[in-house]
This record gives sequence, C-alpha cells and structure tokens, in this order.
Amino acid sequence: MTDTITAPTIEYLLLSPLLVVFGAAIVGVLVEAFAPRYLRAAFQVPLTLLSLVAAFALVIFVVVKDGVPNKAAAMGAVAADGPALFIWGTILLLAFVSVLLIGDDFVPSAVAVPGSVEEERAVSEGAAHTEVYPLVLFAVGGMLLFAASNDLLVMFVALEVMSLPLYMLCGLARRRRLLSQEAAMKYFLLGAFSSAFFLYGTALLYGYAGSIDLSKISTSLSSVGGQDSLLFIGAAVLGVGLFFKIGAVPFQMWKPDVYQGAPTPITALMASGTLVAAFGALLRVFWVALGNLEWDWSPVVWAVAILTMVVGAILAITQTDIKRMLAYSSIAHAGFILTAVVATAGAKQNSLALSGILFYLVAYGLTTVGAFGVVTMVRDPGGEAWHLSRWAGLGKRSPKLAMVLAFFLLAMAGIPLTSGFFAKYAVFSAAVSGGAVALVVVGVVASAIAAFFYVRVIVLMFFSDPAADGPSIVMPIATRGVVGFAALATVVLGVFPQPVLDLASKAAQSLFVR
Amino acid sequence: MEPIVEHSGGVIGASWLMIAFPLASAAILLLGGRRTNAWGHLLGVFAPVASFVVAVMCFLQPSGRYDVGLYDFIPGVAKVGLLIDPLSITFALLITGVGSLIHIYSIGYMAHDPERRRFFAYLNLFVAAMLLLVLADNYLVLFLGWEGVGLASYLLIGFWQFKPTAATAAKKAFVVNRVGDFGFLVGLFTIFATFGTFAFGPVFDNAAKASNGTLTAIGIMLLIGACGKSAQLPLQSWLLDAMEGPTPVSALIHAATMVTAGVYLVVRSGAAFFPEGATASLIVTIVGVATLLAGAIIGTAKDDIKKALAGSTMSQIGYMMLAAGLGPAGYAFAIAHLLTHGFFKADLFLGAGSVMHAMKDEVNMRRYGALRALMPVTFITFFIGYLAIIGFPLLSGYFTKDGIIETAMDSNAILGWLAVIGAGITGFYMSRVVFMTFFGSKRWADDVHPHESPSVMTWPLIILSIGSIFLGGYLILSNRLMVYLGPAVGLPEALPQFHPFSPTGLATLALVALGAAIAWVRYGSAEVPQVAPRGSFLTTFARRDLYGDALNEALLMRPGQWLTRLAVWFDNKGVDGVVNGLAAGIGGSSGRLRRIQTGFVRSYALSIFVGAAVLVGAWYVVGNL
Amino acid sequence: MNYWLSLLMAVPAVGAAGVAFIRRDRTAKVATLVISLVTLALTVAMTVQFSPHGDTFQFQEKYDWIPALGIHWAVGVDGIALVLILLSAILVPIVVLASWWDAEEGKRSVRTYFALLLALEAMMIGVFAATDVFLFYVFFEAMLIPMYFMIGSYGGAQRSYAAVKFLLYSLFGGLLMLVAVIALYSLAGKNSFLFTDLIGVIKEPGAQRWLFLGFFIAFAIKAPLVPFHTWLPDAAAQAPAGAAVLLVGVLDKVGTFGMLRFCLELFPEASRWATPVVIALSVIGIIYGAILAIGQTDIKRLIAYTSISHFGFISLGVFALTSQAQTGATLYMVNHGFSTGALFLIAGMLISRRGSQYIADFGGVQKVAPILAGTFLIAGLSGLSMPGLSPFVSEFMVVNGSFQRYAVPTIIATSAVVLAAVYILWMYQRTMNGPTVEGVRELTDLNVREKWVVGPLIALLLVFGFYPKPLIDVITHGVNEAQISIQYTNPAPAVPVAKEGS
Amino acid sequence: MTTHYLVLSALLFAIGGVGVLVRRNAIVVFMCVELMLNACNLAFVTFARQHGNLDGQVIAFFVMIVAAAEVVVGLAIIVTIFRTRRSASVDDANLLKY
Amino acid sequence: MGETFVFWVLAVVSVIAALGLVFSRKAVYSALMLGVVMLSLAVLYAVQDAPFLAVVQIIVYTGAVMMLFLFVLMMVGVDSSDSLVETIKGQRFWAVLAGLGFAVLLALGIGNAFIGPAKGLAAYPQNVPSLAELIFTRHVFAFEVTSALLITAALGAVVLAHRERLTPKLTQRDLARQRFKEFARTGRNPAPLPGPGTYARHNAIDKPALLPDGSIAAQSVNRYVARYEKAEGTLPPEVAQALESDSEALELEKE
Repeated sequence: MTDTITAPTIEYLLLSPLLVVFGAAIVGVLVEAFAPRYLRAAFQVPLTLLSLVAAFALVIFVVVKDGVPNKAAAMGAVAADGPALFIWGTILLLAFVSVLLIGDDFVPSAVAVPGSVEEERAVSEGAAHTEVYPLVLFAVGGMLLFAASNDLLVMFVALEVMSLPLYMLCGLARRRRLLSQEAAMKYFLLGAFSSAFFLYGTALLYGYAGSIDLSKISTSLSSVGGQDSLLFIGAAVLGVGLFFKIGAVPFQMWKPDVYQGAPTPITALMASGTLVAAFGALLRVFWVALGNLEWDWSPVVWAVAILTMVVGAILAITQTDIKRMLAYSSIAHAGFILTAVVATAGAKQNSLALSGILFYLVAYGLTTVGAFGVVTMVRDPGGEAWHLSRWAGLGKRSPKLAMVLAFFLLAMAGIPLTSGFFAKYAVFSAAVSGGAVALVVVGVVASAIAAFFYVRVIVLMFFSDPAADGPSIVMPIATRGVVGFAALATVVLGVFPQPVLDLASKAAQSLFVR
Repeated sequence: MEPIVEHSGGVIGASWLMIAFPLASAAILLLGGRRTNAWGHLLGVFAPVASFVVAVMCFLQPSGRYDVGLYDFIPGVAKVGLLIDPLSITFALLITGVGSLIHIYSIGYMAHDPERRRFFAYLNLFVAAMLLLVLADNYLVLFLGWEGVGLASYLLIGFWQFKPTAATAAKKAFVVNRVGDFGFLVGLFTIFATFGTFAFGPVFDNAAKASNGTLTAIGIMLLIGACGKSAQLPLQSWLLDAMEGPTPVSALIHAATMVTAGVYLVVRSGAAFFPEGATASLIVTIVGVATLLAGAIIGTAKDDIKKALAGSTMSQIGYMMLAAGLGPAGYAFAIAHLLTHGFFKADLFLGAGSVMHAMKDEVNMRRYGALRALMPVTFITFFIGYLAIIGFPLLSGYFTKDGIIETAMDSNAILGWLAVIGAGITGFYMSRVVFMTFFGSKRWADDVHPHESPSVMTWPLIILSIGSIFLGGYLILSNRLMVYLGPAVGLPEALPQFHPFSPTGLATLALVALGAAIAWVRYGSAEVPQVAPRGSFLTTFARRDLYGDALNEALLMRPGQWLTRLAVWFDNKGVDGVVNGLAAGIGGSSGRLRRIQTGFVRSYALSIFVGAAVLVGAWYVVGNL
Repeated sequence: MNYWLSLLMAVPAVGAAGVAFIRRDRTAKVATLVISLVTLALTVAMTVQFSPHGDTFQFQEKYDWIPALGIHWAVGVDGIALVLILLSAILVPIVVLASWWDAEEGKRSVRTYFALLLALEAMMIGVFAATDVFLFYVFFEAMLIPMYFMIGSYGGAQRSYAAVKFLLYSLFGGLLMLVAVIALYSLAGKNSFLFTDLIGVIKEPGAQRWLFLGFFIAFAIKAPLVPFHTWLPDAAAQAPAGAAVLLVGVLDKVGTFGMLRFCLELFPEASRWATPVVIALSVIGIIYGAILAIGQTDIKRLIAYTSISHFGFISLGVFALTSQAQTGATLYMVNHGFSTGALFLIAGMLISRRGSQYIADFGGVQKVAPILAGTFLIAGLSGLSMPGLSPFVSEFMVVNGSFQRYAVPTIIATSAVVLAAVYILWMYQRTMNGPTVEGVRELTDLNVREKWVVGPLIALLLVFGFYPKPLIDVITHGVNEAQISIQYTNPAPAVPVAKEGS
Repeated sequence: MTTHYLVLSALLFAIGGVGVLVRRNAIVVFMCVELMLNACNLAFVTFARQHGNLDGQVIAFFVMIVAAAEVVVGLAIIVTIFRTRRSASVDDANLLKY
Repeated sequence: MGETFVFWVLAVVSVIAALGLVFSRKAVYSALMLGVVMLSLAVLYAVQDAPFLAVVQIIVYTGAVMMLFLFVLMMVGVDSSDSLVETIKGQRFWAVLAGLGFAVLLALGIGNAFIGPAKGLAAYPQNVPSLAELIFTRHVFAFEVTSALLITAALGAVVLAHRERLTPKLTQRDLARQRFKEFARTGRNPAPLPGPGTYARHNAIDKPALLPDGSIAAQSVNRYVARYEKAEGTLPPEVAQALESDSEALELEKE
C-alpha cells in the first residue's frame, strides 16, 4: 500500500480504433444535444461512416507500422493480437456496410404510440431518431472490445456496451412496431438473463483462479487443485452467456424473434458484427482461459455444435418469413463455426482452425449483410415484404436482384466458387484435422438439410409465377452499393480467397495473446 | 482340316466387296430417300448380283482357307477379317445366288408398295449382314453379322409396320433372338476367357487344350445362340409370327438363309466345340430332332400357307441341326440339305407369294383351291419344290434328307427313326398344302380374280425349281460337297456311299407316301371346309404351335409384367418413397419442432435455464470423469 | 507450358458471359452456336495433338490458386479425360442446335438458357481436366448450378420438384465427398491437392475405406447407381431435351469418371475391398433399371431408366479391374453420351411436336414422319447396344472384360441385352408402329435444323460402331496408366494362344 | 464460512432464475434478473475475501454500474412497450413465434 | 462468531425475501422484497470487508435502482398484479425443477470444492484507496468504457421516453381559445373541473364534489379510487350512478 498511485499506461495507438469509435459516438451524442434537428442527420451519417473508416484505417496502420502486435494493452485489459485486429477489421467493415443499409428503417418518434395521431404528426414533421447513429457506434465499440477483452471484467462490460444499444435499436423499427418492440423486450430480458449467467460464471472462475485475467485463469488450471468443480461449473455457466450471444442451441431462441422484429439494418449488424464479436470472445474464453481443459469442455461443445447445426437447419425448413429463415440459418452457421472451435490440438492445428474461423466470419458476415440488404429492397405497401410467398417470381420481376440473392443463398449453402464454400471448407477441414470427423459428418448432413431451404427460396424466386400485385423494389443507392459490394466480396472470396486466407492465417499465426 | 493362311490381294483379297456392294446400296437407298425411288429397286437388285459375281470368282479360286485381314476392330480383342474357305464360299454363293433371285422376284412382288425402295434397302442390308456372318474370321465379327441379320429381319418382318401384328411379330422375333444372343454372348466371353482371342484359327487350333467342361459350356452357349437364330426349340416361337413380313422376306430370311445361320455356327465351330460324341453335340442332335418333329407337327395344322411353310422350315432346319450334331459325317449333309432347302423352300415361299399375289394377299388355304389351271407356272414350280421337300426320289431333297436320316440312323437308331417319322409327317403336311392350294374346288371369294404372276416373278421360280430338281444329286453323289468342304470342316473317317433304296430310305419313302395319301384323302379328294373345323386335342395342340406361345406367356410374359409392375411400384414407393419420406420426415419434424419456439419469452428463458443446468451438469460429469 | 485446356474452358466461359448480355434472342443463339463450335474445333485440334504413347497427363498446366490450402489450378488430360472432354465438346453444339426453340416457353429469358449452356460446357471441360482434387470438387459442385437452373426454369410441369431433388441429391453426395476430400488432404499431410501428390499416400486400410466411401457415394449418386438413382428419372423427364442430354450424357459421367480416376487410383485397397458390393450394385442396377424402363409410360423417364441400366454397366466395367473392362467402361461413357443424346434429342423433337411425353399418346408416327422414326430407331438400337453402333463395342468390352474376373455377375448383367431389346423395341412399337393415332397425323418430319442435330450423332454412332480403334487407343493409354497405379493384373486366358489372329 | 456465502449466493441466483421463469410482469422479471446480479456480487465479494485480493470487489462495483445502466435501458424499453400495449405482461408479447 | 450469526440471520432473511420477490402477487411487494435482499446483502458485504461496496449497494441499488423500479411500477399501474394461473403448460414445473437442479448442482459443486480458509483482506487495510488504485490502474480501461454504458443509458432514456416537442408550445391564451371553440362545437363545459370541495362537506380525495344542486359532479371523482372502491364494494351508490350517467354522457358526446 503506497500513498501514490502509479499512472496506468495506455497504448493509445494500439487502442486507437476503439477510441475513435467511442469518440465518434460521443461526438454524435453531442451533435444530438446541440445541433438543430434538420442538421443532425447530415452530421451523423458522415461522422459514423468516417469514424468506422478511420478506425479501419487505424487497424491497418497499426499492423503496417509495427507488424502484428501480440500484447495485452491498457494494463492487460485489452488483448491486442492478430485475431483481435482481424476481428476488429471485420467488424468495422461489416458495421460500415450495415450502417450504409440504414435508410428509412427507424421510427420517427419512439415515444409515440404506434398508429396514434402523435406518430402521424411525427412522420409529417419529418422527425427522426438520429440518435441511432451514436447508438450503433457504441454497439460497434462494444463489439470491438468484446472480441478483444483480455479479462472477464472487460468482457462483461463490453458485452453490456455492445448489447444495451442493440436492445434499444431493435425496438426502433419504423414499421411493424409491435413486432419491433416485442423483439426489443425479448432481446433485452433474455440478454440480461444470460449476462447474469455470464457474470456468475465469471464469479466462479474468479473464485477458482483468484483472478479474472484470461491468461491467469489459464495458468491456474495447472496450479490450483481441489476446486475443479468451481472451474467446471464456472466455465459452463460462463459458456451459457457466450453461447447465448452466438445463438447456439439451446440458447438460440431469441435469435429468430429478434432478427425478425428488429429493423433490418440492425438485424444485419447483429447477424454479422455481433456474431463475429461473440465468436471472438468465445474463442478467447475457450482457448485462452480454458485452453488446457480441452477434454473437459470439448464433448459439451460437441453436443452443442451438433444441436445447433441440426436444429438450426431443420427449423429453417418450414419458415415462411425470410428474415426468420435467415435467422435460423444464422443459427446453423454458428453451429458450423463451432465445429472448428472444438478442433483444438497443437498450436499449429489451433492456428489453422482459428484462421478458418476468421475466414468464415468474414465470408459469412458479408454474405449475410448482403442478404439482409436485399431484404430491405423488396417492399410491400406496409414495409418490407417478409413473407416468402411475396417473393415468388421475383426472378421475373427483378432478375438482377433475385440473382444476387440467389447467389448469397448459394454461398450460405456452401456451393463452390462462392465465399461460403471456402468458409465451410476451412472450418470443416480444421475440424477434420482436429479429429472431429463425426462432427463434420453431422455438419455435412445439416448443410444438406440447410441447402434445402436456401434452394426453396431460389425455386420460389425463379421457378414460380410472380403474384399479380407483387412487391415493389426500392433501390436506394447506398443499399445497392452494399449489396453489390457483398456480392462482389462473395465472388472474390469464392474464387480468389487467397489474400483473405493469408490475412487470416497471418492473424491466427501467433494465436491469442496469453 | 487345313490350316488357315493369311491372304491379301487378288480376288480373295477383294472378297470384302461382297459385303460392300449390298451395304453401300443399302446406305444409298436409305440416305437417298425418295430421290432414289425411281431406280432404287434396280440398284437393290444389282448389289446382290454383283456380290454373287464376286462369290463365284472366289469360288473359282484354288480351294483353301484364306484369312483376309481388313482392319483392327477392337485393339487387343478382335480384328475385322474375312475367312474365305469352302464353307463360307458355299454359304456366300447360296446367299447371293438365292438372294439375287429373291431380289428380282421382289421387283414384281413389291411393285405396288410405295416403300419398295426401303424394302430393297433392308434386303440389301440383310444380304450384307448375312455375308458378314458367314465370311467372318472370328466370333466377334460373326456376332456382328449375326446381330445384323437379326436387325434386318426385324426391319423386314415389321416392314408393314402399320399392321400391329407385323410390328409385334418383328419385336418378338428380335427379342427371342436376343435370348439366343445372350447365350451366344456368354459363349463368346467364355471363348475369350479361355483362349484370349476370338479368331477362328487360334481357337480351333487350341481347342483341344481346353478342359472338357469349358468346351461343353461354350458349345451349349453357342447352341443357345443357334437355337435363337435358327428357330430351334425352345426359341422357335418367333418364326411363325415372322410370316407377317412380305413373302420374299419369308423366302430369303426365314427359309433360305438367315435361319440357317445357326447351322452354320454349329458346323463352323463343330471341330472345336461340337466334336462327335461330345455332350454338346448330343444336345445339338436332340434339339434338332425335337424341332424337326415339332415343326412338322405345327405344319400339319396350319391353314395359313406361309405358316405351314414356316413350320416346315423349322422342321427342315431341325434336320440340318441333327446332322450338324453328328460330327464331320453329318456336316456335309447338313450343308447340302441347307443348300437344297435354300432352293426348294425359297421356291415354295415365292410360289406361295405368287399365289397370294394372285389372291389379293389371302393366306388362308381354305380359301384357295383349284389354282393349278389358273397359275400354271406357279403350280409347276411349286409342285417341284413340293416333291423336293418330301424327298421324292431323285429330286434334291431326296438325296440330302436321306443322307441325314442315314447318318442319324448310323449314329443312333432312335434319332434315325424319329427323323424318319418326321419325313413321313412332312409328306403329309406338304401334300396338304399342295392339295388345298392347287387341287380341289375353288373356294375363293367372288372379287378375287387369280391370275398368273408377271415374268419377273415367275423366272426366279423357274430357276429355283431347276435347282430344286438337280442340286441335291449334284452335291451328294460322289460326295462332291463333302470333299469340297473337307478342308474347312474336316472329313469323316470313311466317306459314305450313297445307297439308293436302302432299307431306311425305303421306310422313309413309304411313310412319306402314306402321309401324302392321307393328305389326298382328307384334302385332295374331299371338300375342304372354308372354316377350320374344331379338331381334336392334337389338332389344337398343333394349331397353337404346341402351346409354345402359351408357355412363353405363362412362364415369361405374365411373370415379367408382374415383375415390372412390382419393380415400378417398388421404385416409386420404396426407393423414392424412402427418400421422399425422409424429406417429409425432416419437414414434419421441422413443423413440430418449431412449435417449441412458442413466442413466450419465459419459455425461451426456461430453455436457457434448463440448458444451463444441463450444461453445468454435463460439464460437471465430463470434467469429473 | 501450354494453355490448351485453360483456353478450352475460357472460350465457353467468356462466351457465356457475353451471351448473357446479348439482347436479341436470335443473335444470342447464333453466338452460342458459334462459340460452341469454336470450342469443338479447339478440342479437336487439341485431341489431334494428344499422343497415345506420351505422358500420362498431357497439356498440363499448373498454377497456384490458393496456396494457403494447397489448391492449384492444375489441369491436364489423360486418354480417359480427353475422350470425355471431346464428348462434351461435341454434344454442346448439337444440344445448342437442338434447343433452338426450347427456351422460348421457359420462366426466364432465352439468352440465359444459352448462357447457362455455355457456362455448363466450361465446367464440364473443367471437371474432366482437373488434376487437382480440390479443383475437381469445385467443378463437380459448381456444375450443379447451371443445370439446376436449366431444369428449374425451362423444364416440364414438375420442374421445380425435379430441380430441387436433383440439386439436393447431388449436393448431399458432394458434401460427403467434401468431408472425404478434407480428410484426404489432412491425412496426406502434403499440403497439396494435386492428384499426383495424393496417389498412394493413404496407406492405412481403415482410412482408405472411409475416404473411399465418401468419394464413392458422391459418385454413385451422380452416376447414378441403384439405390441412389431416383433423382434421375425426375430430372431427366422434366429437363428440356437439351439439358437432359447434357445431364445424362455428360454430367452423370462425372460420377463414373470419378470412380475410375479418384476412387480406384487414390484408394486401391479400399476399392478392392468394396468391389463385391459395387459389382453387386452395378448388376442390380443393370437389371433393375432395365425392368423399370420396361414399365415406364413416359418416354423420357424410360430413357432415363435405360441410362440407369447403362450406368450399371459402366460401373461394372470400372470395378471389374481388367483393362479391357475399364477401357470399355470409358468408351461406354462416350458412346452412351452419343446414344442417349440422340435418344433424348429425338424424343424431345417428338414430344415437342405432340405436346406430350406419354407413350400412350403416340402411335404410327413412322407413317407420317419416317425420318424421325428411322433416326429414333437407330438411336434406340444404339441404346440396346446393337452391333454396328458404337455402344455395342463398349458394352461388349465391359462384359467381356468383366467376365474374365467376375463370371457369374457378368452373366446376370448380360441378360440385360434381352431386357434392353424389350424396352427399346416395345417403346418403338408403341410410338412409331401400328395405325397412326389421332393427334399424330399432323406431325411433321424432321426439318433441316433437326437433321443437322441428329445427323452428326448417328454418324458418330456408326463410325465408332465400326471403327472404334482411335478412341480405344486413346483410352487404353489412360487406363493402362491407371492400371499401373492401381496395380492389378488382367486375368490370363486359360489356354493362352499366340496373338496372331486376334 | 466462504462456502456458506457461496451457497447463499447460489440459492439467490437460482431463486432469481426461477423468478424470471414464473413471473409475467416484465418489471418483476427484470427485478429477478437484478436479484441474480446481486447474487453474483455476493459471490464476488466472498471470493475477494477468500483470495485476499480486491479484484472481486472491483468487479462487484462495476456490476453495480452496469446494472444501473441496464436498468435504465430496460425500464425504458418496458415503458415503451407498455405505452403501446397497455400491458406489462411478458406473455402478451408473443407475436413473434415459431 | 458474530459473523456467523449475522450471516445466518441475513441469509434466512434474504432467502425469504427473495422467495417473496418471486412469489408475491403484487409488483410493489416484489420491489420491496428486492430492497430487503439488497439491504441484507449490503450488510453481508460490510461483514466481508467490503465497506465501500456496502455503501454503494445501499446508495446505488437500494437508493437509485430500486427507486427507478418503483417509479416505473407507478407508471405502468401500481395496482397491476399477476394472476397466479400459469398459462404456459409445464412452465412452472420445469422452472422449479430447473431451479432446484441448478441450485443443487451449484451447491454440490461448491460443496465439493476444497475451499481453504479465507485469506482475508488484511493486506488492504484501507478499502477505498485500495479499490481506487485498482480501478484507476488495472481496471482503468473498463472504468472508462463504463462511461459509454452510462451515455448509452441516458441516450436510451431520451430516445425511448423523451417526447420531443414537435409543435410550438401552447400559451394560456391558446388553451382558453381552444376550450371555448370546443364549447361552441360540442357544448362541453369550458370551465375547469370542479374542485372537490366547493359544495363539499368533506375535503378528502375520495369524496366527490357536489354541484350546486347537490348532485354529484361525476368528473370530480377520482377514477382510481372509484375503481378501488368498486372492487372493494364500498363505492357509494350515488357515486356509481353519477359515474354511469356521466360515462353515458361522454359516450353521447363522442357520437
């Protein structure tokens, strides 16, 4: 106990992407506070986009300047290592395109009761919640931190930083507000519930190791004796929180409801960014903190992975709502990624698996954003046309759009020459080399089942007659750009994945900082 | 047997022209389409005549066994080559000779058919294939020709395809032949597995080295093939239906040439796979005898003139088979009978065709009668053919058939006596045909005005009847044919001497006379009812082709149909059903499973909570293992 | 280094992209035809340069594609692949010509159909040319997509069911294969997917067997072998005739090609282990397919079932492990392409004229359309392996070669010659013969375009029926090389004969 | 003694969990979540003393901050939905299902 | 020994309060029960050498958070009470089963763990400075990031609860004008509602105002009270009658 406190050291450069995003969010809040309403959007949109670009540039700058870092920054709170930077880049990219999707999706006045005079007035007055943008930035900041947290406390805080804005954003859909609010409430209650589990797990692990540093937990695995039950239970309960975020069965139930109810750009952000961040965190916990425990946790994760793949795929088959279907597909994909999570062995194997997972996250994230982007374009008078029957004959009505969506769906189904194929290949091959052949076989069966519902949509779009009063196609330039970019990425990653694979394997080379 | 020597150049080297002429003609006629309608039949006739000329030129070359290599067919398996030896030349002469006559006859017979050109194309195709069959120097090429004649036969039987009966008959002929081919193919595989080649030379030279069982197996398999093509029991059923084809077809294919291919095959392979006394040979003789009797019995009950003749053909080929099964002693008689039969049966068929031509295509003999005056040339030539086939002394059939019967009697008395009985029945049914057609009172309808056929049809008849008179004597007396064929098929240890009026021969003659007499009593002198009376059981038995078709239907067709339906059902409901059921099952489970997503946030929380509890428990358990 | 194969793929691929943007339908069709003919010309030019006594793989190209995963753009052909590429290149222009008016009634634009055709061609060439296992897999799967759209968008009444069934079946097989591919790669540990790097690497029998199964099931679904066949009748019956030709004629060959190239060469021990089962399945397929063909009431389904029977022969030949049978099997793949191609195309012409594909709706066509009937008959005869037509040669080689090793199964298989006669001729009889029925009387005979479609096929059937040597020489080269890597010996004849007259 | 505290915390956590499952009023449900967080805090504090380091207390402190923020957001959401539906029952919000 | 005593007392109290939280029908009781748990825990913190946390617990949780809960409860209707009938089939059973299972598993696990004697926090005699040092060094980043949380929370409250003024604020004059226009249109009384006591004999909120004719001014009746009394059966009949006629009048007015 000394009277003076040594000032903490903060590696500002390393943390600069994070800081930029949070800073921009705060600036955004200030804009909300002081700028006149008609100017807010004009400030917010560029501010958000620029900050994301800047953060992305900083990620690259950090790597270019000093090579891939491998240290715990900010007094050990933030892990600045290859995977973290890769995931940051990915999240920033995905956030950028998701933000571009934001159009007229948000409610003009959240307070106004749906259908009330007040709401009408707000619409006619041109009110808008430009607070959405800082909220998105906060969420993105949370995601960045979540994936890079080096101790469980930061992870918990990041989890909340990420989730709280999302809870709210989910409730802000302009149309179908009842659904949107319901989604927000469900997401919130379940999210809070699961974060309680996360916290309890943290507590038990803390109790076991006497520390919340991931690396210290890891080292204590071999040094602490007699308290294994704390460790097991703690890890399991902590796992509940993480599994919840990635939407693994049986913790997946929020996903369809929330994805469906949330405004589509936010769904896109959740389906891509949140998933990426959650996997980053999950890997950190399982590989860094519980790394030496493989045999204890991998059977359980096996079971979870199998359930996730199968349930996701099977439940998607009978969906009639495209967003819901994509949500179930997202569950199945989480399962596919989980197959690689269990495939740990030596360091080489781990980096193989890790790079596979990283690639999968990029590929799937972009594809899914693209798919949700297409969803925003197909409109009925009452908003987006979600019901699949409305999509019948879209190939006739708007061949290009239908083709692009078909392409995304094929990518999700894992057809070669799409990014999804190499993604699937990467994780499956990691799993096989990790000895999880049986898991891969299940994965393959699930993929085949999953292919059915992707194909079903394609059949509907191309081989069915269009309805007489079919939906109209709205193509804002930004959305068009996003979809185009996603399609391009899906092709390029499918045909020439080498650069991204290289990046991923370089990022995965040194594995996580310990 | 002489060894086979390679040969190229010269007339022998050009022997492939025999096949090329008709083949080219067929190709021109088929590809040329209607443009060739005007002169198609002439080209069609020219081709076999040209081949005949080539055949004669080959025949005039010094006798020997020449192998003419043409080109590599399937590398490592077989080449395409021709074997020019006495046996093949004999056949080539028959095919092109009788073939040419039938072609000429067809000009007249098919004059009013708009598709005459196509008919000639098919006939040419047949001639080419048949020549390939007999000239081939290995089993595979032989099989090529074998199938080619099958195809041509199919096309010609079904020439009047708009008649459902004709189409069905054509298909039946092909399918039944295919059953034989199946056996033939297995024989071929066995040959290749045993010798590693299909070429006649090496196979025959080394046959003795192979095990007895193998040889017998090959023999039986080849015999099955031969049975199919030569309409021997049990694959005889197609031949009678094949009479749906135009009559020249019946004459050429289903009497003179194609159906003898089986005999050719047995004789050709005789030395290797059907040596005297071997099991395979015994089976050949049994098949031959059975068929000769069956054919004869069928012939007795048919009112359709062509079917009666077809039954007779079966029967006569049965004789040839019988002879072919008797080893080198029988080969010459088999071939000789084959040749003379080629003439007199073609004569008979063409005569029948002439009658039909005159009778507005009426085939039912019960509507004929008393035609001898109206169609003198036809009657005389037909009558000569009739005498030849029943073995009237000094006509062709007398020598050849008698030779067979004698040889059979020498080999096995039972076979011999059965053959004699067959001859007696022949006397009966052929007399019946003649009496019903040309004698008695006229029974034809009023709008029918019988007349003699044009000369383009009668001249071939005349030439064929001349052959029917003299050919047999020429071939048999002083063993001319036997000696000629010797290098190709081997000679018996002792050349047989022809004894006119041997006891067997006399017995045969007596039976034939008896048969003819009965026929006269029933059909010559008595009035023939226009509608066939209900006969005895035996008559029905014969009329219905010895229940061959019924047997086929009961044993093969009905179970086959049943099996097919079962298979289709199984494929739809079973195999596909499993797949569809699986899909439906997944879909159904999806439909049920999605109900757990109740929409109640508390249920979701419950799922998380229970999941957490299970996870903790599982982890705890796994961790403590 | 040369660029033959890449060029061969590039021409149709670029062409497909170009055709997709041509506005006028007619121009698009002509362009497609020209492009496919150019491809054919290039293929022929390449074939001429192939040396039957040269290296195993010729015209090899190899570039790193995804070095991180050991994946190369590696192409090259041996005799087996060469003839199959030739088959594809020949069939495509014919199919283009045959499909001239097929796409008009489809759900999507005409030019799309032709662009898909060209895209498919590029992939078909790619799949046979790939000498990198992964590249092969990529083509293997990617090929499904254009075909899926061709069936789904331009097919018959049940098209979407058929298309989905086709896609899911194939995809399922493909995914199983993917597992095997991955496992192969990781077990081999060579960090390379090159075919030559993977031969003989997996020694452990257990591993071989599992990997073999992964590959084999995918191929068996593709080929299709009983009991994985039920997608084919639906797909073939619903596909437009041209697509059906490519589906059955070429795409399905990838299955049998894969068995020969990948199953046998990569996993020789496992192949031997599995041979009894495969032979049994093949024989069952031969007979079962034939019986089912007899029972069909729909012309296209009937043809599809005949193909199932024929694929049985091919797989029998492949697994008989004699060079004659394997050569025959490869030749069978080519000939079957021509033969079934002709059957489907002529059946397609017939069906489009009558507007029905039920046999019962026909009768007496020969009277009104003799050329149509005649060509149909020839095509049909090729389907029943009539000697003189090329399928006979291959079928004979298969059964003759197989008999040397597996006598009894071969005999059972051979009995299909009778069934084949029944299904072909019965169909022919019911459609073409007999009195001309109502609805058929107005049928027109083949027009010039259609004659140009059918003519080349029949010519090929005849030419290779009598003179198959050029093809066999090329194929034998490939098969012999394969034989070396699989290390089997042909059974010797019981009574060896000096090879003088063979 | 540590074990006692921990068991108490576990008990409170489980009770909170059950509460989430059985209560329908969104606010009460949320209170139950808070109870669970409190149970966690108790564990943290207990472990802090057990291990003799203050990390646990720090975490507990952070948890309180986080919980406060969460309560704000959560209650805001609940209020919004209440305005629309005039009901705070979580069971009433089940439009999204299957 | 003192600690044990305190623990057992508070443990029992907190568990009972927690159960009360879960099982009391009324939300307000639940809130109060939660308060009890929190206070108990605060004491337990204090006992466990965490005085700072104890204080924060009381101030932040019991003070702020609980108040917020209560506020919201008031907003959404303090009277609302859960029905005790479970509508989701099997929910209770499984909930209790899972809860018991979970608790048992945790307890087993904890019981199984070999936990030695506590080290105690003697090393940190000054609780607050020590915490401060940790917070501002090791955990400074987390601390900074929580600011994002708080901003988010504020922003969230603004977005979801703040009604932005979209029209100019109405002055007294505007309101008066509006009232009279209303009167002209519908004949609705422009005067403010009667106070409870002009003619009243009572000043209590639950007594209605009386009109000059002595009848009851329906509009002066506190609806909440009326509803409560109605439920309790103590609503005076004349009030009920007045309310009824008034609601009829309102209905008429609407038409």
